[in-house]
Amino acid sequence: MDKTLPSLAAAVAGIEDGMTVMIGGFGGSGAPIELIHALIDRFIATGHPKDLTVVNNNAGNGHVGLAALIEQGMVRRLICSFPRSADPVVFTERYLAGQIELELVPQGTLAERIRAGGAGIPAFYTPTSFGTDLAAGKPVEVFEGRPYVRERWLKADYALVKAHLGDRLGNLTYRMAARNFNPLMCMAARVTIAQVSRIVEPGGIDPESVITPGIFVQGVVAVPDPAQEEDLNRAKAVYPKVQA
Amino acid sequence: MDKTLPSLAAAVAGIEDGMTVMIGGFGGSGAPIELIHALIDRFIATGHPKDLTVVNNNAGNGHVGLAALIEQGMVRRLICSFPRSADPVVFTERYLAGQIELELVPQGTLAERIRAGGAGIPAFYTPTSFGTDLAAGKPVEVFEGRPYVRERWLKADYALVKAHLGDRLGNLTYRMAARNFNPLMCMAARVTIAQVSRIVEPGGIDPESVITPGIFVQGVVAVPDPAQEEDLNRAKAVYPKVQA
Amino acid sequence: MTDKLTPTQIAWRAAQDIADGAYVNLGIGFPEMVARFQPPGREAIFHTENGILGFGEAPPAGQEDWDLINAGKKAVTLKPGTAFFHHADSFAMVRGGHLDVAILGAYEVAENGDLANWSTGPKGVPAVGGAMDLVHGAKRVAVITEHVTKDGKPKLVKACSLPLTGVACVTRVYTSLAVIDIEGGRFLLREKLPSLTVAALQALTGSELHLTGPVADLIVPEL
Amino acid sequence: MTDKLTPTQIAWRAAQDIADGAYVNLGIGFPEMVARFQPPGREAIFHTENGILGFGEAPPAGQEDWDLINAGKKAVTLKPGTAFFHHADSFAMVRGGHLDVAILGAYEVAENGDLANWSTGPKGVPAVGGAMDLVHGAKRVAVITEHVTKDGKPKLVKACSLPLTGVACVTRVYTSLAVIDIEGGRFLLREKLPSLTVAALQALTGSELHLTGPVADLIVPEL
Repeated sequence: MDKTLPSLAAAVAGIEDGMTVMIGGFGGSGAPIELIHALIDRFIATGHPKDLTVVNNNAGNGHVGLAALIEQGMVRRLICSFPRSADPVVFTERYLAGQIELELVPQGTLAERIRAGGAGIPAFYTPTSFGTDLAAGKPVEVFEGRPYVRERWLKADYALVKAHLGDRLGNLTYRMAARNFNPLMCMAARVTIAQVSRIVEPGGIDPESVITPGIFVQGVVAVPDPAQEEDLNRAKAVYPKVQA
Repeated sequence: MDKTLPSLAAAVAGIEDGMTVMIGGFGGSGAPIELIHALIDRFIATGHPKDLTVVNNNAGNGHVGLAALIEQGMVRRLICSFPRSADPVVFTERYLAGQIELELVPQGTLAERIRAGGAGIPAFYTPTSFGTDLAAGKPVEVFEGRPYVRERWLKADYALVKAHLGDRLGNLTYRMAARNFNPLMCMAARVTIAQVSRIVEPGGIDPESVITPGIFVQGVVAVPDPAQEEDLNRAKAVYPKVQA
Repeated sequence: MTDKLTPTQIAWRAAQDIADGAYVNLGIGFPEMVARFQPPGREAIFHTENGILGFGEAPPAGQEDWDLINAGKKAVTLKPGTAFFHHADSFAMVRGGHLDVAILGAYEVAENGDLANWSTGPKGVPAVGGAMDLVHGAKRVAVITEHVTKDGKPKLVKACSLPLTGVACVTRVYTSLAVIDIEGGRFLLREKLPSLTVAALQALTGSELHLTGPVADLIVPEL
Repeated sequence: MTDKLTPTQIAWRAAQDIADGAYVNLGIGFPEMVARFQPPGREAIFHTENGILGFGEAPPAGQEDWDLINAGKKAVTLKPGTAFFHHADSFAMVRGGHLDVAILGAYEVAENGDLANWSTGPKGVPAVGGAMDLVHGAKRVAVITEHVTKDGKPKLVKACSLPLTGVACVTRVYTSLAVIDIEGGRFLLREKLPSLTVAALQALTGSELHLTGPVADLIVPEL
C-alpha cells in the first residue's frame, strides 16, 4: 500500500465541478496553501473545477490560498464560522455583490458537524445557537429541561489538509495549533489529500503519536517547505503572480 | 495548580453511595486495578460506597478489579457492552440471581454516548442497533432514506482511569491499546481520577502527544508498577486476599 | 475428499476476497483466522475495536504485552505503521463507513441479509460488543459460518428466529459448503463444494437458493 | 480622577475574579487583555478555540510561529504543560462545561442575561466564530464592555435589539463604570466608580439597576 502521490497536480486532479471540498486550517495555520494553489493552476489551465462548495473556518485572507480560490471565481458556496480576517476584501466584495453564498455556522457546531460526518452520526443536538438567528428552521428538543438545536452532519467529496509528518499508509501528525480542523476533515471526506512537510517510513511516526490514522487518508503529497499564509500576506503576495 | 493526590485512598475518598462511576479499560488493558482495589478497601472498612452504577466495557474477569468490586456487592447496576470474559462467574451469578441490573449497549454506541456526555451533546443518532431489541423504546428518525436510532449522552460523577504518564496539571498519555475508553471517560465525569505509572514535570509530555488535556482531569495518583489484570488472573489472584 | 470445509478452510476462502490495502475488521474467535490467509502480494490492514489499526500477528507465548490486545483480548504485535486511538475514534472508523470489510460469525443469516449473532435468546447473559456497530458501518459485511448447526438445522434461513444484530446488512456468506451472496432479498449461490449437488445443498438451507449464473466449484487447499 | 475606566482597567477588574487554577477562554480582541492581569499567586489556564490549552503570552515581534496562534490569530507561546488538540476536542471542552469562565465582549447585554455580540444587523458580512458555543458552554459567562456605545446609548438594556449570541447566558458584566451581576432576570449593581452616583449610572443604563446590598467602590489601579 502506497498512498504517496507524485505531484500536487496529481493530488488535486480528481476534484470536479460542483464538488464539496473541505479545506483545513484556522486562518493561515494548517492551511494547505500549496494544494489550493495547485487547484487554482488547474482551473486556470482547464476551466475546472468550478462551482465548488468549500468548507473552512474562515473565508481567506489577502490574495493567496482560500482567498485566491475565491478570487478566481471557483467557489459558489462557502460554509464557515468566521468570514473575517486582516484582509477579507476578496470574500467581502463577492459576498456583498451576491456572487458567493454563505452558510454561517458556529465554530464548535462546524467542528462537530464535520466530526459527525466522519463518524457516521447523521445528526446531533447542541445547546449552541439556541434562540438565535442561526437556529432558524432547525428542530429544537428539550433534554433535562434545557433546549437544544438539532444539527446535521457535514461530509465532503474531498478534503485538502496540511499535516506535518506522513507515511505511505496515510498516518499523519500535525504541527502545534495547525492541527485544528484538519484531522476532522480527514474523517469526513470521501477522498482526503494531505500535504505533508516530510514523508517518513511506516513506523517513523510513534504509534502513540499518530493523530490521523491512515484509514482516513487516501493521498499524501510531499511539500517540504510549505508556505505560511501569514508570511505571504505580510509580503503582500498574490496568487497567481501577475505576469509582467 | 497541583492535581496530584497523596494516596489511592485519598483518590477514591469522594465516591459516595449511589454514584455513577465510569471505570476505564477494555478487559484488563487500561483497567485501573489499584484504584478499584482502593475503593474495595474503603468499602470493607466503612461499608461505603455501595449501590454504585458502573460504566465499563465489560463486567470483570476472575476475582480482581471490576469483578472484585461486583463480588463485594458494591455495584447495583452495570452499563456495558460485553459482560463476558475468560472467567465471568462473579457477574454471571449475580446477574442470573437478579442481584445486579444490566444495561447492555453496543460498544460503539457506549463509546459515543460517553464522548457525547463529555462534549455537551445530549443526544445523537446512530445506525447501530436499528431494528434490534437494543433499540426498543428509542426514537427512530430517517435521514437521507436510512433509519437511525437516537441515543442519549452518558455522564458520571466519577471516572477512574489508568494512564501512563501524567503531570500535576492533569495531562495524560496512555500505553498502546490501554487507551481505549479512558480518554472518553475523563471527559464525561464530574471528577476524573487517573492512576499513572509515572508523574512527570509539566512539559515532560510533548504537547503534541498529550492524549487527555488536563482540563478533563481532577486528580492524579502515582501507581508506579500497576498490576495487569491478565497477569493477576493467570495467577488466580483474588481481591481482597483471603486472610489465612 | 472432504464432505465439508473446516473452519480454517472457510477462513481461507473468505481471505481470498480481501483486496490489497483493504481495511478489515475480523470478529472475535473463528473470523480472526482470516488474517492468516492473505494471498501473496496482498496486504490488508486490520482494525480492532479497542483502538489499533495495522497490528501484526500474535506474539510467541510468554512474550505477550497485555496492553497490546485485540477485541478478543488476545495479544497482538506492532507493525511499522501501527496507530493507536481511543474508542470513539475507533468506532468513528466503523460507523463512518471507513472499513472496507467486516467478517463476522453468525447464528443465523436471513435471505434479506438480516444477521443474528449476539444472543441465543432470553436465557443467559447477553453480550453484544461491537457487532451491531460493525454490521451498519463496514462497506461490506460478510459472514463465515458452518452451513448448519450442530443439530443439523439450517443457519441460512428465510427469517431469523433469534434476536437480530442488524437488518439487511450481510451481503456474502462463506459456509462450510458454499459461498452465497445476498442480493435483492435472495440467496444467490455462487460456489459450492464439487461433491455436493445443488439439491443436496438446498436441503441443508432454510430458504431458496437462487442460481443467476454458473455455480463455481468451491475449492480450498488442505490446511 | 477618571470619569471612566479604560479597556485595560476593565480587563484588570475582570481578572481579579478569576480563581487560581481556573480554565479560562478570553474572547478575541479586548478580552484577551484579561490574561495580563492575573493577581499574584494565581495561575489561570487559558484555552483557545483553535486547539491549545495552557499557552503563554505573546512572543517578541519577529519571533512568531504562525502555527502557534490564538483564536484571534495572534501569536502565542508554549509553556510547560501546554497541550494541543483538534477542533472537536476543543469544543468538547467548551460545550461540555469544562471551562470555568468565558469572558467576552458585547454589543448589548439584556437584564435576563441575553447577549448580542456577533452581528450588527443584516448589513455587512456576518461572522460568529466560537461565541455561540462559549456562551452555552462555560460555567460562568462574563462580559467586559464600555458602559455605553460611542454614541452614548446604553449597552445594558431591557431586551437586546441586535441578533442574539445566546439566551440568558451572561451572569456578570464588567463595564467602564460598574460591575453588575445578572440574577433572576435583573441587573444587580455590585460596584460602581466612586465618582458616580447611582442615579447617574442608572441614567446611562437601559434597564433598572437593582441594589440588593451595599454597592462597593470600583477601584482600579492606573494602568
